[in-house]
Amino acid sequence: MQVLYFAWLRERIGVGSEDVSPPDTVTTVGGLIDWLKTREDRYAAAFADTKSIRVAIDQEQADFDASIAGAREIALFPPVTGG
Amino acid sequence: MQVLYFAWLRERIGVGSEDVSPPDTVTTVGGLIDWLKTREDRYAAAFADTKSIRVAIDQEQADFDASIAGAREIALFPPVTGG
Amino acid sequence: MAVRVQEADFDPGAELEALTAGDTGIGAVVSFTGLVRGTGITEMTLEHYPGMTEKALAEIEAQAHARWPLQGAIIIHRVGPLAPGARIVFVATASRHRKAAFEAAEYIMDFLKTRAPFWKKEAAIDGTARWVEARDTDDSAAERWK
Amino acid sequence: MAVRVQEADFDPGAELEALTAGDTGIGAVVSFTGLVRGTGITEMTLEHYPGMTEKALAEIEAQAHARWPLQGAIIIHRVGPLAPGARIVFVATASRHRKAAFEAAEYIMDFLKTRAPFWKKEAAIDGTARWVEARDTDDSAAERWK
Repeated sequence: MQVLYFAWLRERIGVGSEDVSPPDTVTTVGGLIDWLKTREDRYAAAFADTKSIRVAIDQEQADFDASIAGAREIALFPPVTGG
Repeated sequence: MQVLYFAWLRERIGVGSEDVSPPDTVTTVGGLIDWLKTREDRYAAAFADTKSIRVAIDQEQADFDASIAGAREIALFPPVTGG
Repeated sequence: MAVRVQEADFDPGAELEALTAGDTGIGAVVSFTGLVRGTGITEMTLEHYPGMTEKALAEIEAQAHARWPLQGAIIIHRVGPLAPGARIVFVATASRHRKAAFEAAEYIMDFLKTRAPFWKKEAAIDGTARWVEARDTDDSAAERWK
Repeated sequence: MAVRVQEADFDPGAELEALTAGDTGIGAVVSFTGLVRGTGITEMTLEHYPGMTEKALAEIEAQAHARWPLQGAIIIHRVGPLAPGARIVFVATASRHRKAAFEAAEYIMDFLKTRAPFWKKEAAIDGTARWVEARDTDDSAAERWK
């Protein structure tokens, strides 16, 4: 699946998007983030404070306990500040 | 003193403004209207429903019991409908 | 004094531009434009009380400035005959944040509707004419700011 | 769909004109324009989530239409680098009466601020850069419509 990062999350992780293949044991957004944190220090640092992370699955807002089964595109980003 | 009429009050009375000299016994806006009503039928008809009449004394909103002593300009009109 | 009463039309875009020109402390601009609704009418005529109108609008604008931190505000109201679709009134407010700009614009409109001496007369397509009656909802809208 | 996300500036006057053109049932038009406040900054850069942004704005606009009797609405949001004083966002709503137009414009702005995937980065005059933090007051502003 495609994972997208925006704003300071993108800057800290160093890429705007990447293809990832988490193991089958990863079933939720929260699980995906925990798995990403184990990959490299920059992920662990970027996701240190999950209270500041928002999620969209296939471009719809979602929660950390939402299922990622069948998702094509999962976006992780800070709280939005447009307008 | 000058008395001004606006909107349908102006149309019913037939003039937009006139100089009037009420007797000394007329001391309030309400008294002025009662006195005007005694002058001619068109005034009695125009002022038949005083709930629909608003007042300004020297261009400031006022009540029926406001004193007209020293007033230069008394305006009588229906509730406003601008905007 | 950013208050104008005029027969001529106005340009909302130019008014918005002028309101914010040169002040980069402004973050939010709210505008209200009132138009002549054309349902069943051929013309709307606006009568007003020259002198008192300008004073009433200036006082409403001053009260908005006293109540919210505004960098600017403008009130324009047309008088005379107006066709369906024509602009009648324009109010715009500028502030650092949107809440103040929105509230001040609504406040100005609520008091303009209930305090400024304007009267509307409609000419209907059947040839009759009638003075528009004041709406109780306008009074209650103004009451909420007390 | 009256939703646009673009780098280019826009013309509020022309947008207002287009929103009301040919519809004489409209009595009230409210607009909100958001500007880059220049206090201490040299530039503001807007990042967004292409695809989701347009969907989120279209959904906010549809919800406003469902909630108020609107004859029209438009949402324009710029992205990319913006100078102090530049326009960022424009929202306009058209209705028969002012209450619906005001409320719908505020509703759209409240949800745009909390739901649309935009992020602001400020370049300060001292050479540093920082991502603007979300404000709790924006969340509570959106909560009031529940």
